Amino acid sequence: MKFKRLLALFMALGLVASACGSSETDDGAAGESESSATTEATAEEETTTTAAPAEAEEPAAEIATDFGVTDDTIKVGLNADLSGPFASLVAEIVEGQTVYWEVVNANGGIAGRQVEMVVLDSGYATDKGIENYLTLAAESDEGVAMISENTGSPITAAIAEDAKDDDILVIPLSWASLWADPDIGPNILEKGTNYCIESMNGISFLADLVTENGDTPKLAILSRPGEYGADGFAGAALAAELLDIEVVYAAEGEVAGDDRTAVVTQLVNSGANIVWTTLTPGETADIFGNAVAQGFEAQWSGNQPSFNYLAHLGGDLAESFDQYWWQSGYTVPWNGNDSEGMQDLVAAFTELRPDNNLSDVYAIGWMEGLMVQTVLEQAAANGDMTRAGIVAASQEVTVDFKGLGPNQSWAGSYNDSVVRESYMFDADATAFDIQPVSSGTGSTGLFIEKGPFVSEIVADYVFDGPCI
Amino acid sequence: MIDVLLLAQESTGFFPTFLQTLIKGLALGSIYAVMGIGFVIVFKGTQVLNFAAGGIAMAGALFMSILVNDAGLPFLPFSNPLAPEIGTTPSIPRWLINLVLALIIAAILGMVLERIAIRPMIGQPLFSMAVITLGIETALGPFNRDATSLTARSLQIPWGLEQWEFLGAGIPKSYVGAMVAAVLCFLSINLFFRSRFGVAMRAVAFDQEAAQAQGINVGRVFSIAWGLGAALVAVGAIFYGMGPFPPQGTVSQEIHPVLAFRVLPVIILGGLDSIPGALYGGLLIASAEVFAGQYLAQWTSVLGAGYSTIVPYIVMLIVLLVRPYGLFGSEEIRRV
Amino acid sequence: MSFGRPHLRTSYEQDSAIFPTYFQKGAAGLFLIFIVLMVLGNGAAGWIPTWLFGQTWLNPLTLVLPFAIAALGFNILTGVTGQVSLGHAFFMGVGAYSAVTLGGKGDGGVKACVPFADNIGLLDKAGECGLGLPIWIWLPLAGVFAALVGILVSPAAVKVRGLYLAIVTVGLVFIGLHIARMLPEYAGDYESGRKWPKLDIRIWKEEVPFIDMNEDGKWLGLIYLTEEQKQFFFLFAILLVMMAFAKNLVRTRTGRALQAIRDRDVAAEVMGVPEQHYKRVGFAISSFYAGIGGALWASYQGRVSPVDFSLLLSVEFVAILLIGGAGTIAGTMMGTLFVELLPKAVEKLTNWLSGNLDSGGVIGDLANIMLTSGPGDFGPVSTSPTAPGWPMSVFLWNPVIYGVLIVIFLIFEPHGLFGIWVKIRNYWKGWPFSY
Amino acid sequence: MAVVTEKPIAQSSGSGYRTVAQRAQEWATKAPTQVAMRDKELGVWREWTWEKTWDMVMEAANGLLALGVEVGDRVTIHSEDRPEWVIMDLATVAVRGITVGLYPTNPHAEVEYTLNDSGACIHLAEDQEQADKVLDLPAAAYPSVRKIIYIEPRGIRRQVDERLMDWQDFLALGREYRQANPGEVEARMANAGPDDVMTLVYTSGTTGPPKGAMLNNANADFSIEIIGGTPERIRGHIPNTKDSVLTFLPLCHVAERIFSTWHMVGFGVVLNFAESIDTISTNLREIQPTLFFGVPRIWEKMHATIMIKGQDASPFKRLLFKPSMNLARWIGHKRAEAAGGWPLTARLAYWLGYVFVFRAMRERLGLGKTRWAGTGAAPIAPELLEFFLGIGVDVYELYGMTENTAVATLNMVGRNRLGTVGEAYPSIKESVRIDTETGEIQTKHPGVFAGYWGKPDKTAETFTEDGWLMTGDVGEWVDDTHIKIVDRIKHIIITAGGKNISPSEIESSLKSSPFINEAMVIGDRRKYLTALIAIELETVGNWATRENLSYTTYRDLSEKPEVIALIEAEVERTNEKFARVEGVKKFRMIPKELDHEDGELTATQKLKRSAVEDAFRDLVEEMY
Repeated sequence: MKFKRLLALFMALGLVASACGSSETDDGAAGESESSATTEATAEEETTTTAAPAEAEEPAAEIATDFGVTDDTIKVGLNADLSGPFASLVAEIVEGQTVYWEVVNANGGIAGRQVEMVVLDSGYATDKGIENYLTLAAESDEGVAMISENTGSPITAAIAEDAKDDDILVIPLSWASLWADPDIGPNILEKGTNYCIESMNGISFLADLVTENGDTPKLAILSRPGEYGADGFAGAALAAELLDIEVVYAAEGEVAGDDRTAVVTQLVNSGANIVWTTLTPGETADIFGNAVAQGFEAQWSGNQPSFNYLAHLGGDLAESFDQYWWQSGYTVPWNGNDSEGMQDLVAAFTELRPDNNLSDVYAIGWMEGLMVQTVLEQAAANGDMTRAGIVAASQEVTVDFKGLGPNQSWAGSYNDSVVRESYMFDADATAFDIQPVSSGTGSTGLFIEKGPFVSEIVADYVFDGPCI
Repeated sequence: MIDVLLLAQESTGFFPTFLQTLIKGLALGSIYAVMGIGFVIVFKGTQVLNFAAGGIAMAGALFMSILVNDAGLPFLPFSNPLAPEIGTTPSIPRWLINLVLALIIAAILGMVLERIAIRPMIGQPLFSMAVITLGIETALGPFNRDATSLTARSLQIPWGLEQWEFLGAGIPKSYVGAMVAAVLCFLSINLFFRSRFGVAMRAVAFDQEAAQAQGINVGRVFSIAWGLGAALVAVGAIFYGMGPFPPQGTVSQEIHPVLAFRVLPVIILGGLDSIPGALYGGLLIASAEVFAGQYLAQWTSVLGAGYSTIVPYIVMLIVLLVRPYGLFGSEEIRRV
Repeated sequence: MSFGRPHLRTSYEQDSAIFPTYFQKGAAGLFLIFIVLMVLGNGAAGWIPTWLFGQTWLNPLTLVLPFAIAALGFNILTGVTGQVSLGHAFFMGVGAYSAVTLGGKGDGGVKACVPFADNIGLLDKAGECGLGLPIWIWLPLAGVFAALVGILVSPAAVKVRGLYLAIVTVGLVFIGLHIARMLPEYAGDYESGRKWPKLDIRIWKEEVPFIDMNEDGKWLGLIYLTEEQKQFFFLFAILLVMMAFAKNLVRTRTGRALQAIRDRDVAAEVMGVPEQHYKRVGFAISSFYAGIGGALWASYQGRVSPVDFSLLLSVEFVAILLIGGAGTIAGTMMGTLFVELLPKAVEKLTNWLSGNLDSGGVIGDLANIMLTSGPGDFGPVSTSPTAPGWPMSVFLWNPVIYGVLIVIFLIFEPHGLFGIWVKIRNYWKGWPFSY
Repeated sequence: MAVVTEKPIAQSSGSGYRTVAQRAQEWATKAPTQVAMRDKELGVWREWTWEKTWDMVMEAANGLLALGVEVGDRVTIHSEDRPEWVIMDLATVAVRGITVGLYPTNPHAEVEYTLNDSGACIHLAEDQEQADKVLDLPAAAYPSVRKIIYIEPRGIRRQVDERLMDWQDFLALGREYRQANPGEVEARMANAGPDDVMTLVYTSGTTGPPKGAMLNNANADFSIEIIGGTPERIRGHIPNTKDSVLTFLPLCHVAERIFSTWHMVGFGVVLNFAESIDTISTNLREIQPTLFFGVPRIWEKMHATIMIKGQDASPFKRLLFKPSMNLARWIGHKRAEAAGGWPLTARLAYWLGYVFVFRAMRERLGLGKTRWAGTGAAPIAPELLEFFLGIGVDVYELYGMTENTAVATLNMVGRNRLGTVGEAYPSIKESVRIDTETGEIQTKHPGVFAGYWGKPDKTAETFTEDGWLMTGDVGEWVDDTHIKIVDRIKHIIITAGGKNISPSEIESSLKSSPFINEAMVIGDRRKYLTALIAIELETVGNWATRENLSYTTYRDLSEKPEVIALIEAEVERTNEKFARVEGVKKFRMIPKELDHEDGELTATQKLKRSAVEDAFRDLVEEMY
């Protein structure tokens, strides 16, 4: 347990000069361009460079544009929670995307244009988020070409209709299956495996585990109120039905408030041997900790946001988590495999953010960058980088995440394009060791146990809309 | 009600469950009471309802976490010689010494805030002062959040999640710790009120001007009230960070900032100016909350998820309907 | 006769006129013209500088309006009657959910509208409850329902006093959140909420609204307005009506009774003002305003979630009142503008500072001192939005600055913005003396 | 002997005699909806139209008839200025009675004296306090008083005395009587003759007991026409219905009667009653009167207020204040040299000052709309007038006395000589002379009174053998047109060195200091001049606060060495203006606030020199 980098206020473990959200990308990129033109960086960006040089020499005027795209820049907006409850998580995701664009810009950008991030903070408040959206989507110089990250389902749901009207592409930072709703439109670009499918895969995995041990799986599902909880719960319930598992305790949306005695009591009394959670890390820790303290033994897992390696593997419960917890997810942990994508990511951070601590969620931001780049390049190739053109382009591409996660496309029906793969990770408390990126050592304590895999029930299931 | 109790009995046995629930209620009540006393002292001393208690409490817990985790102290050019070695869990005495240090730092924070933001407001209406504390709370929030954002801040509890077995019930050491802390706090506050400062504070609470005329340094009383208040809410926050309490041994971004709001019904029930009231109110509210959580769990679908969280408020409303100044609060004499 | 003799009052009507002096009449008129020009200048008419009133300000400004309405109600309860409540968010919520139930679109049919039916196992239902009624029904009823709930809880509220009341009403907010969680058929999803009816005026449930508020175009065939401008004017008109009501209230018997209770409740009672009755009235009126404000806020936003009606929202109103100055309409308006726009302004300021990091000069130097762009730079503000730890990012500093400004404000001007205005006014009133 | 020989004259009027009541009646017919008076009732100025006013006058007059008031019966009024005062006054005149006004500050003894001296049959008391002054003595002490009417019922228990009657009951009685006997009052009014005594004005009597000066209808008519109708007096035009005045000086004083009641009935000027003596400045601001008459004390007070407030103002305002005060003095000086006209330089400077300070200051003082301001009844320091000229308030000094219905001399627009009391009225140029031997000013015109009530001997003493009224004031001609008052004959000090010195000049100069409330110069038959000085509590107190001096009582403050030093500086400043023999060598502080009730001041706040000298004899002796 290393806490070196915490509130060490004047040790000034500052960060490498980074672009200021709204206006300084050029300076930042210029500063970095020489140093980052290292062999690894250029070599890895093969896909980028093949398309880019050709575009770069041509006069940009041939590409139709409306807002957020000029002859030399493309503005990409982020409506992120940087001061609210998810600030720490989202800040690292934004960091991932920032570094991604630094690399891309150093290599000539997209279609000869530098990518400029416009980051606005929503604090996870709906009203603020809507206001930010209106700023980003403004049909003026202030507007952006697309929104590469929109934190949270509530805010995404709130802006979905406007976004459809404005015909602007939005990548939500939310894995609810809500975005499959045809009412919401194709411009809300679902990313990664949704909670519903994740639950189904995860419960299949846990059920197999219990069955291997010779027990009959008895499932307890814990979810919090809200569409995140509902989506995860829907998947879990679906899995139980398809796998014919007995649900001994279903706390649908019952994990609410600060006192979880009731849930723990019922969970412990239910006699479940599989627990699936769709909770926040704090709720997970409380319920898990209290249940374990009362001698409750089961195989636990839950949707990705239920677990936070920092809180769970860095706290007093680390050993219990090591023992009972399997973590589900759809991106590869830091240095979790040796795929091309992971090598790019690690190399870029080692180069550009050597003092940052390693983190699993950089990959999410990095993947957002990959998505945006793929879509924008397609749009550029189509000669239409208007907002509508970008939305159209998004339907034509397949994004190659280069091993960071399952690849994705949005063509065809929802059932065709939905991502069905997910991972299961083993939590290892002893390996948990957060180090600066530059050290080259350390681990988040999560290791791929299985995956990417598609459980049978998911593979066969026909998804024709949101699970809820 | 009867079949609910029977249901509970069926699984783990009635008595151990009851005992466990009771102990949990007492432990939570201890924490509520300690924080409640923190509110009451500030209110008695300065007539301010301290809405910044949440921020101060969390800052106190963070100080503790910094002391027991990091050798270096923020803003200070020397390191903490008493810090446990990095990566090890401290011994109990060493942890306690660090606890005292953390409380002193929290008290200093309270005093500084009082000097900067409260002292200039003497004589202003109650609610202006309350909003000042809300402003402080708003301003403290981001610091707390930022400090916990990189990683969960462990409190390095020496006894971790250990528990004693007693009559078939598991009794976590943290619960006992919280109760001991509450008793110690209550005793020392009582002693304090018998000391000269304590008498001075009571005089100031009674009539600021008269106290000043008697040569009491009202400013110092204000300062001490805030120092004590800050230290007390920090004690509550640190002990609430432990073991089977929800933060599970950490300073939690999710839980700690709102902890202080949960104490509001306690002080209202006990009466804003009554220290024994805070104690009894804390125990009563916490027991109501914990017992409702335990024994009404079967009826969650009727009562709604998370019903136990609002039990304190409902208890508070009912009590206030009967006694508008709480159970122990002194009734304000209204003059024309 | 009285011209040029502003202090010569020959009747009480002059004394309690809404705008007692020519100056105030003129100022109010100018303010109205200013608002209209300002909003019209937002793009449509090119001759008003857009840098002053660009699009970025119109939305926040519109958002202020529902808050201003709710703040008027809070002022009636707290500023006029002297009852400090932290439950205003709860009543806003009641109004908002009344609005969405009456005016929203429901997919659960009538069955979904039976409250608590599935909690007690009576009905198994799904979907949301919404009757799709037009605004002229749901808007007033949102206020009425909130007022009814206010009357319902008033037995507890009128008994307690001062800080006790404040905390009791805190309980109301938490209980309200719990109920919202229990009633998703009304409240929608706990986190992402549900869709509110749009601000269109329909005569009944017809397709094409009578007056459209969500399309750019000519309004009533008269003047070309954008969607945002239409919404602004619509809300502004409602605000004006509500302001007139509030202003009138303090001039009535009820208003005087409420003020008497504020100034000395016991004295008021001795003088024959039934204290509990009028406190209840104050509570109901305030809740009515909160209900209207909440309904409009949610409808303007299009979607809110129950958690938006949290204690923080209530606290905002206390800040509004104290910063604006309690007891006056003008103060309430100033407070609302200040509190609601301050975060935006702080944000603009920090943005502007970071934009000037390399510009040199005094501003550049200031930015250099304040901002940290890399290691070895000791500014407290990190230019990277994404850097946790010290230095903190701009986004984390914003609430700090906001909180500190509130503290500084109250320390230096305990009577709020209105107090500053009074000071300025008295400075000129007393000219060339000071008293 | 006692009767002025030449009458009737009133060339200027030409409309024959009209009593004040008849004039009021004319207004009621001519302009019934016109506002006649305003008084402040529960924070709001209540307007009395002429119709309403006259109606009430008629009710009161009928009431008086019902109470058996005969021609020539005296009705006493003991009240602060308020509409009822005017109504009772007019009603009394209407029934050919005689109004006798009492100062509200009159103590018991003076009330007793006045009531019995005049033989009042009806007494109007404002409230319990005033009524008690009568009721405290047995009924036998007031043999003539038949009814005591009170206006404010609060605190009065009717059963105490059967003479008591409520004002409302009185009016009701009048209404009843009017119904029963319509036209009786009108008949009485028609019979009114010029020789009818309409009012007794009791002189304040700095020496000896007060004497009731009889003014008859002819006097009043003359005074109204001469003072009000002199176009040279007021810039613009003579008073009219657009003018308003604030009534706050006691109405029983002849000056206030002329400038308010008689201006009201004569010209339709709107009368505004100040709420009380403490609210004058507020009321002034509200009313912004166009005509304003104040005794020197008022102007001194206003000047002091300006100075204090100016010094108390915030820094920036102070920065502006000081130069503008200097500017005002400079303009005032320039204008004084130009006899009150506007030299170009002064006009330009005034515009500058007007924009920044003067306009606001005048409005704050309530003089924003004033087109004529007057002072009289006592000496005033020319510096003060200069200052007010400087801020654009033209204050004209007038001279007159009760015995000549206040008609003697006046300063006129464009011919304003500061330090003089002006010239004779243009229409009656020959009415004023200065006795070459004694230097006494004497007047002779139809305004001269009919004599003292019940004191034919005293009356005789007041007239010269050729029928001129002796004013008792020593005056001298300035430029053969203007008259400068030296002093009261009786006050002239002849020092041990045989030098004649007029103390009032020195006193008024002393009193022009904002810190000095009252000053009395002593030195008759002494080696040198000394003075007793009373400080102005408000200004000195304010000064002390700013100097961080703490004090408890008036006496404590007076005796502070710092305060004495402050006053000494003021005395020095005065001494510089006078010849050496006229310098005040020593002074002592009067340790108490002078008071009417203690007999040190007259009801008009004039110093009773003998009483003061007696009271502080030891202080005086100390100085010699």
